[in-house]
Amino acid sequence: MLVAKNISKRFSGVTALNGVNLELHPGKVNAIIGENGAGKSTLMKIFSGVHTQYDGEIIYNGQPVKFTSTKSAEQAGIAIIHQELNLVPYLSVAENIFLGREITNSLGILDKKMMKERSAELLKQLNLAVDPGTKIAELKVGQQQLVEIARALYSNASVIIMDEPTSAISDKEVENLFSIIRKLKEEGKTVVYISHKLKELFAIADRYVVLRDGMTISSGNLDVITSDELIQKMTGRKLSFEKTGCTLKDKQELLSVKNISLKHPLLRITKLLNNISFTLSKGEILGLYGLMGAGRTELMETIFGLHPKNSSGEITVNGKDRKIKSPAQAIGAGIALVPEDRKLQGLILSQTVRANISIAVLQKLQRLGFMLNAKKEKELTANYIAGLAIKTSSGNNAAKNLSGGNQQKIVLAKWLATHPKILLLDEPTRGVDINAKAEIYKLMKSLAAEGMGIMMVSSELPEILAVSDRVLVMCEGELTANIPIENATETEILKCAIHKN
Amino acid sequence: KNQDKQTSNKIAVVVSTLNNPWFVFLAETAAAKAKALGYDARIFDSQNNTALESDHFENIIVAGFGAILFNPTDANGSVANVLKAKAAGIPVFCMDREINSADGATSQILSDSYSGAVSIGKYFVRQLNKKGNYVELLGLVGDNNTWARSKGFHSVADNYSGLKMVAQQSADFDRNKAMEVMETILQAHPDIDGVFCGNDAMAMGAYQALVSAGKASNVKVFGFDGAEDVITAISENKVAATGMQFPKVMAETAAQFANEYIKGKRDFPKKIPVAVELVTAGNISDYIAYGKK
Amino acid sequence: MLASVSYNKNIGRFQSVIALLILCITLSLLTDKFFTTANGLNVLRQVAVNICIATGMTLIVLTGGIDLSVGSVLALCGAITAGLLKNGLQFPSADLFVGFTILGAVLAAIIAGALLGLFNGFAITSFKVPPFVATLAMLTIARGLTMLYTGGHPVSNLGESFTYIGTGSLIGIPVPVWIAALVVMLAVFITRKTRLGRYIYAIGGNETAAKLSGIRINRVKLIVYSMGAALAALGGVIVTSRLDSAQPNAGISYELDAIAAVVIGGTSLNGGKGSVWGTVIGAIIIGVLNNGLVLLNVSPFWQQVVKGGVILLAVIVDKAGDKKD
Amino acid sequence: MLASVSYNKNIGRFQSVIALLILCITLSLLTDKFFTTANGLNVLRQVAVNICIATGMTLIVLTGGIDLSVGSVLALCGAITAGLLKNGLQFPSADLFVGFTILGAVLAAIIAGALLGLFNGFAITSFKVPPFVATLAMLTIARGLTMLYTGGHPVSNLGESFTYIGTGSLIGIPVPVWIAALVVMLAVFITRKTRLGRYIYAIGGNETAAKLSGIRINRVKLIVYSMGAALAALGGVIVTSRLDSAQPNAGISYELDAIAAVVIGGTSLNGGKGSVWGTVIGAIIIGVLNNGLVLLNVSPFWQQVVKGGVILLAVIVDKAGDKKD
Ligand SMILES: Nc1ncnc2c1ncn2[C@@H]1O[C@H](COP(=O)(O)OP(=O)(O)OP(=O)(O)O)[C@@H](O)[C@H]1O
Ligand SMILES: Nc1ncnc2c1ncn2[C@@H]1O[C@H](COP(=O)(O)OP(=O)(O)OP(=O)(O)O)[C@@H](O)[C@H]1O
Ligand SMILES: [Mg+2]
Ligand SMILES: [Mg+2]
Repeated sequence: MLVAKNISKRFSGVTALNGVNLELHPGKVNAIIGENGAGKSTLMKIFSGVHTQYDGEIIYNGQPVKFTSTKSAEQAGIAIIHQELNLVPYLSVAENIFLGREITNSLGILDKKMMKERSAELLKQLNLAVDPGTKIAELKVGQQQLVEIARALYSNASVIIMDEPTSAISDKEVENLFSIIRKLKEEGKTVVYISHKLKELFAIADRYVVLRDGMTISSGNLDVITSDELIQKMTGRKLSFEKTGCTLKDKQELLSVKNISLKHPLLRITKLLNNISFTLSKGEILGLYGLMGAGRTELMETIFGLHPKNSSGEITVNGKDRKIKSPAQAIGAGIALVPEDRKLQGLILSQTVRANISIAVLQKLQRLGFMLNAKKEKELTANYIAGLAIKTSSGNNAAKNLSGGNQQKIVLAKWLATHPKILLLDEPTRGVDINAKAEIYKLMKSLAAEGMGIMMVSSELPEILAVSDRVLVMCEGELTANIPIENATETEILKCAIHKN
Repeated sequence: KNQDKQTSNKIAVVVSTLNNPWFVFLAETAAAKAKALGYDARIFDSQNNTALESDHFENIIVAGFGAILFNPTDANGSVANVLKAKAAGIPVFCMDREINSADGATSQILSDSYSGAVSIGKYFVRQLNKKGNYVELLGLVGDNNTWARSKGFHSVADNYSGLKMVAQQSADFDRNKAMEVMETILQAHPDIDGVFCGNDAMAMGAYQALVSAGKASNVKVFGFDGAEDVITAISENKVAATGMQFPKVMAETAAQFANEYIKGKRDFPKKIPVAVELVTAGNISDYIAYGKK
Repeated sequence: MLASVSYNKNIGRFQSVIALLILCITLSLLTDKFFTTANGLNVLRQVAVNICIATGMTLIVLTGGIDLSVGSVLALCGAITAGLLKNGLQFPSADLFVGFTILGAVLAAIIAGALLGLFNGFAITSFKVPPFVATLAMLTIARGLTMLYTGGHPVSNLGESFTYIGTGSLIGIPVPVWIAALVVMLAVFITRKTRLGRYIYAIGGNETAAKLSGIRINRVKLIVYSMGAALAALGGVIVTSRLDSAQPNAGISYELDAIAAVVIGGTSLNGGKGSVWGTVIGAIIIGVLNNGLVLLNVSPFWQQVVKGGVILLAVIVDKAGDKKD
Repeated sequence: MLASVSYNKNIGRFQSVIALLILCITLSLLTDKFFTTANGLNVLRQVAVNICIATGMTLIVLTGGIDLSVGSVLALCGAITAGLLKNGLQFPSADLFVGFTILGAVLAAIIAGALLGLFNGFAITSFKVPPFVATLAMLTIARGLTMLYTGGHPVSNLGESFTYIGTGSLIGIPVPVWIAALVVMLAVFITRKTRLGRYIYAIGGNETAAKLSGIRINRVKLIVYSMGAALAALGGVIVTSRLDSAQPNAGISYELDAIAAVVIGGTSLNGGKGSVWGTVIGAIIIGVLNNGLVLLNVSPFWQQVVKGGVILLAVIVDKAGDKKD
């Protein structure tokens, strides 16, 4: 049993944890839930020896322990899957799984064959169909997250912490993960599970602990609590989001995409996208579903002008033919893209929240046509920080200091600031808490109401069904369905998403 | 046979550095003379790096040159290279700087930096009337000419208790560095009477520092080499004196010797010292840059 | 963290200032010649060139790049100014001769510099050559061109009025110092008050994110490398004018001094973090150090050892400031 | 992408090999002196030292670091070997004299090198000094120490048997080439077959991830910087032995050649990507270039221009391989 006795943790400026108490039971799946910035990850980083300066006490199997490094925590049998991916891009999948605990033969020489085999097994368990020799850099976020999971599974630890392990993977992979978690449970291991997807929690977790503003609000068994009560505890208030069906009446075409194809960067023959055509109307919210690796991100990126060399096809905006060969041109055409990976593509982590929000609209914040207007910038960013409830000590705080979910909101803010006609969202609510999710949905609705055309990639069916006016489904780089929301059902959508072979 | 024919027509000029006009002049004169004598002459820049120099020698041997007109980077460090060439049957004629090897080079036409500095030292003492504060600007501290000149100068100057060296700094033979170092020295010692510089570039730099400090008229500057700017400066009474070396003479003699060697002559004087002459306002009219009128 | 927050403040990272103060106080205690107006101006005059170069270098380093060619560019452009002033442009074929005014020659040199920088920029943006190699190649090329242009001989005696740029004074302050001050002001303005400045930081911070935000990465880089080289050219003009002579071997290893100033000033070589002010402090630290060592008449043998040691200390003091957990 | 895939393959990135081949073929067509055994060995002998240094540099660069001090370390350790061989260690106070065998002197020099590297490592890991500055400081310090130790004068006439290291041959192949080959083999083994190697790549690829995986970052860095300097020291021994003389200003700007070899070989200066083999190719490209320019009788001034241009081309050919949007 792993127990935290009023743990507190301050960072320059913020108090992340403020006297947290909780117990994590072996043989159970313990869910830690709370809004963005509640302190979940910080607490886990303390359990796993990442943060070594903190107040309070950790008691592990009856013994007070103080981990001095991640190694010491690992040796004590605590493994963690970090919320933010922590893999080495240029090393292979196998090399990453065994990083820091390589298998060597008697002479101290790396036993690559053995490590490849072991990795292959792990990947098989997770149904991840990539060769263990593939470089991480060539995998997509979802695939990378599965590698992270494999890492944690390999160190047969007795406590396994999973900080939003499913944020980047789709239902199919989630199911595999759950069956693995159940196995771990049977083996009597302590599983800590952090997620903003209540559906998952109720499906897999036994106990729950609610954190709010760095404090323990309550804990108990999940089977005796309803999701509404849980949300109430997390947010401190009631909150509801009712599914509104297709709202828009007159369809006025905004974006039209004809026969978009995309060659693989290296294997020129294989196509990542194959003759995709669809249209997006003013005020419409288009949901784009697909299993991991279906090509959704590529589609978004291609529309946004990120693959000028390898792509073909026409894009018309407001009936005008648009040659989009770079993001700059895309933005010029009124298109915005909230990318899939906030850390690598969305944020300049070392810079302030303010600089990140304003970066795409600086030309609108100038005096005399060449001087930046600091005041305007402050106002603009302040609006979005308030509007999206971004949890930060101030606009001057470095983006890297914000919690995962809040970072996502910054990226969103950056693009909303450009007042795009067309908003492309790739997994926009990844790692965002339900409260913020609801806010984002509301926001999307109101933006749509103002005539913006929105296209949202999501791996969460409920989300797709909740906000879309129309659902596109992709599978292996092809568009397999285009369903009006009225007759969209989970089974129908999944059927089109599953690989033919 | 045919091999020999074509090789005997190529002469290599290996010079310690081309980052200093004096050596550029030495190398170009040697090459020019060789060309004049009907050879295909090539210049190699050792960039003050003995290792690079030995690369050059190896390449020269492979490329089959007929003779090497050589300005060594270092008296000892270059010996190995010369012996290598000798072993390959290529004659080496040293210019300006010697190598410490009795039989390595076929002949050495040498500029005697030491005694040149001695005579500058003597003139220096006279000009300062045996008393006063002076500054010495050294060349690259890792360069043997730097020390030959410094030692030669001090062998004289140090005998006069009235002469006090208030600062000894290195300016790497560089005009800009010399100016900046001098500017700073003047902050600490506004009251100096003379500056001895290891070469003319530094002398010009020092002089310019003195000008901007308004001290040019009461501080005497001494250089070494006989470079164009200093010859002009002496005739304008800006610089007191320099040690005139004769790169032209040395280069052309070396080229001439090489020609004779290839033509079959074998006995050459092991060493031909080329005296360094003191150039002052008094005799400036006899001199031009790098030589006599 | 602390640092990254204070970057946008007036004097970059205050630790570098502390390092500088410690250095100055120590020297003042060791010699009474150090803390005088005359010597102060002397130091400033001597760092002016490095400040010009290092300022341009800062912009480049902020984008995550580097420019090793500044020293050679300085030499080449210095030679060009001198050459144009002395011999103008001759076209024997058309027996045409174009003379140059001082301003003309200076502008020509600076434009030449900008073009060399543009060349660096093209290699880096269009051909994806790593900045280190592209500018290393330019280091060699520009030096070679200098030698070819001057034949390895200095170009001297460029005339009273030209030497004013390097040796003159305005209301008691040396002209090079005025020039450096202007350059710094301009760079500070660009980095803190303009879009270009923001883009420079953004590119250094996360190039992908910057690209996705619609920033024209290549254009920004081209501008930055051109500016860097143009400022090196300006440095070349100053050096040439100070010596009343263009030295073919001028500026050798200046890139190290410039980069040292940038890094001592707290700018990260990974880009995205740092400030022009920091660089100015860094350059002054180096200048004061050189000055002090000579004032104390430290033997040339010991100087290098001491210099290295002090630079190390300066940076350690400097780092001591940014605490992290 | 493509590149990153082929990194673990035998010859790093094959594009560098292509660049080298193109270069060699061109030269063979231009002069019959190039493609001969004699000249081949000649080139190899000449690149041996740079290969030693660049190999160490590769390990350092792979961790995301850099070492500018190799040139000075080479000079200092060369001087130490020579000094110990010639004068041994004297302790006048205790009028004690310790003589050194060749092996002893060489080992002493290499150990001295390792210690200098360790010093770099400490500044970088314990005091968080950026590698660029830490090693820049060492560049100056080590040079100064060399001057102090030699008094600015070369140490020469070290004896027949010592010069064998630099000038001798084993079964027709020069000893320096053998040494370089051993060094390369060792480095390849480390990078591809050992934990240390894995960690070097990991740290360069993503230091945080490496740290979270429990890798002792600092220890790895200390090892790598020590190895780098030790190899520079080895280079110093070879150079000294080859000239039968230790030159106080040996190795100046060698760091640039070494880094150029590393980058031309396709190793990224951001760390994490690259290979020792690539570096070897890179070093040979530079060597062949220097050799070819001389064989072709290119004038020294033009040589610099051409050399710069060709290096640029080599890297462009090299990059052409990794195509991306
Ligand atoms: N390194 C850091 N420096 C400064 N503040 C930090 C740092 N890490 C976290 N914080 C702050 O601590 C608080 C808790 O962050 P944490 O990441 O634990 O939240 P979380 O519960 O994981 O949120 P999410 O669900 O979005 O991941 C936040 O306010 C965050 O801004
Ligand atoms: N740079 C790359 N190199 C190799 N394969 C790639 C690369 N980028 C994408 N792919 C492959 O292209 C296919 C489409 O990937 P993409 O990420 O667009 O799908 P997705 O539906 O967005 O999945 P996810 O939900 O993970 O974003 C996947 O098989 C992916 O592995
Ligand atoms: Mg979190
Ligand atoms: Mg995707």
